[in-house]
Amino acid sequence: MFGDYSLGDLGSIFAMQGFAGLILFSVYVLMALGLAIIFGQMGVINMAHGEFMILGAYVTYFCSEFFSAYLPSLFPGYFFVAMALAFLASGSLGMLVEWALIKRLYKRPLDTLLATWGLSLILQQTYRSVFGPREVGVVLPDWLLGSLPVTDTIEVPINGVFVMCLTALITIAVGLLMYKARWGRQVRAVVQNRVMAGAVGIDTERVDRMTFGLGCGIAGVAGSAFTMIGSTGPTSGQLYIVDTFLIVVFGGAASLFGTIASAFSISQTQSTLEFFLSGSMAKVITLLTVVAILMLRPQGLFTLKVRR
Amino acid sequence: MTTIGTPPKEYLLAVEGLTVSFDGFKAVNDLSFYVDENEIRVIIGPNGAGKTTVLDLICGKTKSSAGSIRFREKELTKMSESQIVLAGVGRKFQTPSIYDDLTVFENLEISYPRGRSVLGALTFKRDAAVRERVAEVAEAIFLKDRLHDNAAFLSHGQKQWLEIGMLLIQDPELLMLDEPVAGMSVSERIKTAELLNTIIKNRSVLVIEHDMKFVEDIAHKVTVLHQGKILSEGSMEKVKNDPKVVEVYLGH
Amino acid sequence: MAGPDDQLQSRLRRQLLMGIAAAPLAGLFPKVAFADTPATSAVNTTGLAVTDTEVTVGILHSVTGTMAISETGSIQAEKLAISQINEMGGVLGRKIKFVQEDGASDWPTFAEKAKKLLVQDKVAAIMGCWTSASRKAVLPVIEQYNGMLYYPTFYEGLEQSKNVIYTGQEATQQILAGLNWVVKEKGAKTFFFIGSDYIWPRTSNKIARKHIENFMKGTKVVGEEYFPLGHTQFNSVINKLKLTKPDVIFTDVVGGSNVAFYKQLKAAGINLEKQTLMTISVTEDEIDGIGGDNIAGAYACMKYFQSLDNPNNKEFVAAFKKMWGEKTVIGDVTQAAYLGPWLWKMTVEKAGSFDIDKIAAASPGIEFTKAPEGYVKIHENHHLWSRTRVGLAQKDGQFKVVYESPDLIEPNPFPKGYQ
Amino acid sequence: MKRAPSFMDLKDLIAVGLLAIILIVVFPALLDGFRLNLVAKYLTYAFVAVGLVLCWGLGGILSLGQGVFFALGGYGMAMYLKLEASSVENTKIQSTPGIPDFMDWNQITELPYFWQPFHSLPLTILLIILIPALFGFVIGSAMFKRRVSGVYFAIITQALAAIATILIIGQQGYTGGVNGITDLRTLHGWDIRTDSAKFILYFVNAILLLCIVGFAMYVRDSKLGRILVAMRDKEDRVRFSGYSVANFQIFVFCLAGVFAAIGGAMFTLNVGFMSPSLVGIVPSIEMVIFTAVGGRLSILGAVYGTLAVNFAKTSLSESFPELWLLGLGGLFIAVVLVFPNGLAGIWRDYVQPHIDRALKLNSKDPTDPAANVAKQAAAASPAE
Repeated sequence: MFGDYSLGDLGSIFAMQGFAGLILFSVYVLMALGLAIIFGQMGVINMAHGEFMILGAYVTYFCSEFFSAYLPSLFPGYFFVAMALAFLASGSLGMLVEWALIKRLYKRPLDTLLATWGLSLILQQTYRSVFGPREVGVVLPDWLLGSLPVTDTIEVPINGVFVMCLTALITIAVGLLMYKARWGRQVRAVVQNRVMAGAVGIDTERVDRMTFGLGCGIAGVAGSAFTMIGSTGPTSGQLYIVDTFLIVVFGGAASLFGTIASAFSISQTQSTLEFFLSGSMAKVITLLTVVAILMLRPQGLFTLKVRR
Repeated sequence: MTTIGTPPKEYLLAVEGLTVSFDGFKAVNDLSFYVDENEIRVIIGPNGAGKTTVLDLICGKTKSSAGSIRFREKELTKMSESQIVLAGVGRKFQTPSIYDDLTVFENLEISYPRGRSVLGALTFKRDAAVRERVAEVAEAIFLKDRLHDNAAFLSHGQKQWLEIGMLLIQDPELLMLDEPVAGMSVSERIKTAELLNTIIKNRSVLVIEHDMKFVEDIAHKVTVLHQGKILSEGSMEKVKNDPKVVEVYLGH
Repeated sequence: MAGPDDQLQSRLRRQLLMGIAAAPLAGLFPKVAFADTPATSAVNTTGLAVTDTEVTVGILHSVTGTMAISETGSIQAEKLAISQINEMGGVLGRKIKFVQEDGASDWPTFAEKAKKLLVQDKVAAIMGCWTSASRKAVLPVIEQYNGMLYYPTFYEGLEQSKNVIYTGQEATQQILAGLNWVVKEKGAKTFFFIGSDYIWPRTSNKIARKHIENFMKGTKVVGEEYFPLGHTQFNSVINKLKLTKPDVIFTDVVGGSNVAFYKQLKAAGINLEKQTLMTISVTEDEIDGIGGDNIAGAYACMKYFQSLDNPNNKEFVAAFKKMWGEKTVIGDVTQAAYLGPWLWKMTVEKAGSFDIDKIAAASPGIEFTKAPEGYVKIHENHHLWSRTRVGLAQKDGQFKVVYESPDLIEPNPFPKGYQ
Repeated sequence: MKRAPSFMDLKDLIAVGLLAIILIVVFPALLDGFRLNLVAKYLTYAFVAVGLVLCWGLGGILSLGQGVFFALGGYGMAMYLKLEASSVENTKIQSTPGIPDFMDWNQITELPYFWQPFHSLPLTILLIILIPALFGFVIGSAMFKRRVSGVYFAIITQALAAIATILIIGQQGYTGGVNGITDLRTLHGWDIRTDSAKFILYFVNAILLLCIVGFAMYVRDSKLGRILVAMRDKEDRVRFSGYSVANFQIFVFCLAGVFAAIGGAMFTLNVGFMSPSLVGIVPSIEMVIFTAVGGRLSILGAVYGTLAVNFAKTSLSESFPELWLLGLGGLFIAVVLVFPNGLAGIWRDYVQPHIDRALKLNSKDPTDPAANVAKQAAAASPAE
């Protein structure tokens, strides 16, 4: 299939294809990060993760409407306000859900799956009743649109760069929080031995609530960022759930680094395959490969071999 | 096979050069020991010495990194857990491992050595032989009156007995017990010792135990483990007087 | 009001028949109305839900699930048409009552609900379905229980039924004129197809490909790509577009994927003012989600745009917005859905009966001069004769009509040479 | 009483008899043809739910991919019916007569090899059983031999459901795509679309379901059933009692898969078509919820749970389509939080005691499996 193209063309295509893969990688990491915290660290299967993302997207939509109506001069910067609000909205909802629902289910991981699936149905219908069944269009500030020409043929989409930077930032922040800060140690202590953690003076309920809220808040930011590249509607969240879970599981649930590595390998596979095959087949083959590898190596890519 | 020479005589269990590492940490390091027919061997050692890991390795729960475990000329390191059981190795866990949702009768029945394949289990009939054997064992483990209660309602000691009973019904040639009297009241402990004394007849037993009184009562030979290696081996008397042992273990 | 002339005609008829000027009062005088209203026993010989004053029809669309996004407009249009018809006195003197069922975006549910409407509610007609899959699920039920379905969506063709009136365009009607136009106006030589992965885009693209390869000179297809429904990552295919540099990107991506596709296209620096893109799947409804900024400059090829400049359409748009709010937009399918109740009313009146067999037989030749899209007429094959238009997407989310086929295009659901 | 915990003791017999009367006498007497056909559709889901009781309730293996098995059965039957409906006679307007219409639309000119066996009805029936069993065996062997369990198994099977949907929709030339396989007419020459055929099919369906329920009870009351429960509690203990845990898991997963496939085949016959909308993640999870509402440990509960949820769905969605999703979501949460043993648990805790008192029925007999299951449920309720 390359016969028709010049060498220069091919070079720039591979460059852009690599970049497309990087964008997909960032998107996957952003989607999976919140879940990696909730599922990987807390063991809760949050099937409503996509709905928390969409909440962030709706918050962004309202910010864009609000700023264009009342503060048009500040419109170029609204996206940052929107992301902060999205984090707060999804995070608070997450804490509420943890308090009302999840905290009763820590010993029954499979039941969290059913309960959060129910939650996702309720959220979807709520979005539909409140925001209407149609998709909403989020207007982006001009600086986020368009692309930076690198050479004549290579152009880099600005929103892609933005997503990549955002992902890097959030990943680093989460990494520091989980592995350097005192709070991260508390989270891990609670995960490993709830009773003991409580006995040494950690407020386990608070840690649980904050962790769940953090995971959901990151989902909200992801949803906010996704308004740049995807659609916002009541059922849009469902599109992400399978991919997200596979990324986290494939990476080895307990490891943030694993999640990133798995997002990288899956996104590169997918975007390379997409170039040679049809989109549908690329998706099927990617998913099948992931499932096949998980069957051979059920613990995922990165896990510590521990003494039981 | 990675055998290191041939042992001088036919042992029931021959462990040679056994090593396992978890992320570089060698929990068991080049360990060799031999267990005779009808021998009662007690493994002692401080916490973290690798005692439970040795049992895990023998029964197949943990896969070894190197070395061999031969049981009646069968290489256990290459067999699955259930094959190892069928070869005649039985194992009791440290914390009582029984089925809470089944009755005592059903707990024992599951260990009855018949109908262990899928089809066998599907067509298994609870005939007179089964009932008799279960009743017999239940009598031995002091649970005759509790046969039809759910195991969840048993006390801690009774759960330990039930698990021992499950092994008894399985009738293994090599029985491995991990701290059989841990967490028991004094009266339970006495009954347990009595129980063990009856069941260790006509088979080899490998026991992990901390209770020195108990060890002295039953051990033919004692192996002391320290940091995954054998520190000392021999009769209780010999081990007790080994200065190395005194230093790391008995000393405090 | 949609049809002042119709209204006038019917008023005149009533005045002639009854000598009463005030049509709305007709319902108050059952005896007098009887003169206008033929006996139920005469117009309903098969036990449909028709009384002396009422006739029941069904509305069957998805209110929940992923398709609710698309089907909402159709429901609104059908309700508007029904209320307008009722204001004019109904059908054969009977007010239309509707039973609404939710297909829930699930094809077996559509079949179940269609059966319920026909068997339990005995509806005289069903306005409904949107996706081909829901129609395929409903079709055997409609045929078995002899119902009448008015189906609004533009679709792939390859179907024809006595029990269905297809008020949207079949694929050849929609596509061919547009392709001819783009080749002539834009001098297009190379095409790249991008579609969602299911029957309508695949069949449409097949027809487009045959047309490009066999019926036009010097044109070819340089790429054809399909993505699962709901797919949101199009960067790879965008790279292929940059590599193959087609004269025309021809798309039939549906649903939420559209939003992702156009946003990513724009972000990748593909300027639709310079790069010709022709879509057969984006109506004003979809632009609502995509954002006018992101799609401005694209061409859409279909039979109706909200901006059509004719008196029928102006009244229709005004009435629609009055009923459903200023912010609502009207797309091709919404307009086609609006035609359903009207076509049924006229057919019933022509046949003088609600009986399905008589309606099916009377349908060919029914003309609707007051259609928002202009004149339409039912063909022997139960599809509509209609014009095809090309619209240029504007930043405000509307289309500017840049081309209109000079003649009505004959529906041809089983096109020879395109199979 | 030292009798073995027998399959079908008096209490079971009464309960199954009651279900049989409801299905075979009460429903046909009370419901019109349309509603009866709806019940038939619901009952096809009950096949899946009964399988899930064994697999998930007893064995602790939660599969979120039962839709795939449902599809294997449903599509198998649909392929046979479609071939029969696509005789050269019926399809002479196509460019290639004699193949299904959707193949013709996709420029396929020859029947694919994997469609060939579905010309024969006996072979079709055989394949409806064998293919899911084989598929379950392959998936099960790969996963259970490597000790994939719990949450991971659930997520992987869910991914399989997603893959199956994309594959079916993407390969529309061979599968009918998103439309599914529609316009099915006759079964071995017998028109399945008529009202009388639907009536007969209802009974075939109900009786088949009762047989499956009986077989499931047999499995539950056999030693295998107890091993499943034991495995759920203490997998290692079972392993060190000499059982190959993986083999039992594979068996019960395959069995649940075959049940689901039979349900799928009956779905196609009763509804008249098969569609990918029954394959994916959402229907697969819905089937789990039918089981959970009925009580995940109760075989009969699964049947009643399926019926109850679907009746609610149909009537609620007829009158308040918006409320339905809220109701369903609330139901999920309520079942998990408040009634972990579903309808069966409510029955056992609130209704059964009254009946027992009234009848002075002695349910204390410990070898009575019904009582055992009840007790297991009581003991197992909070823990997985």
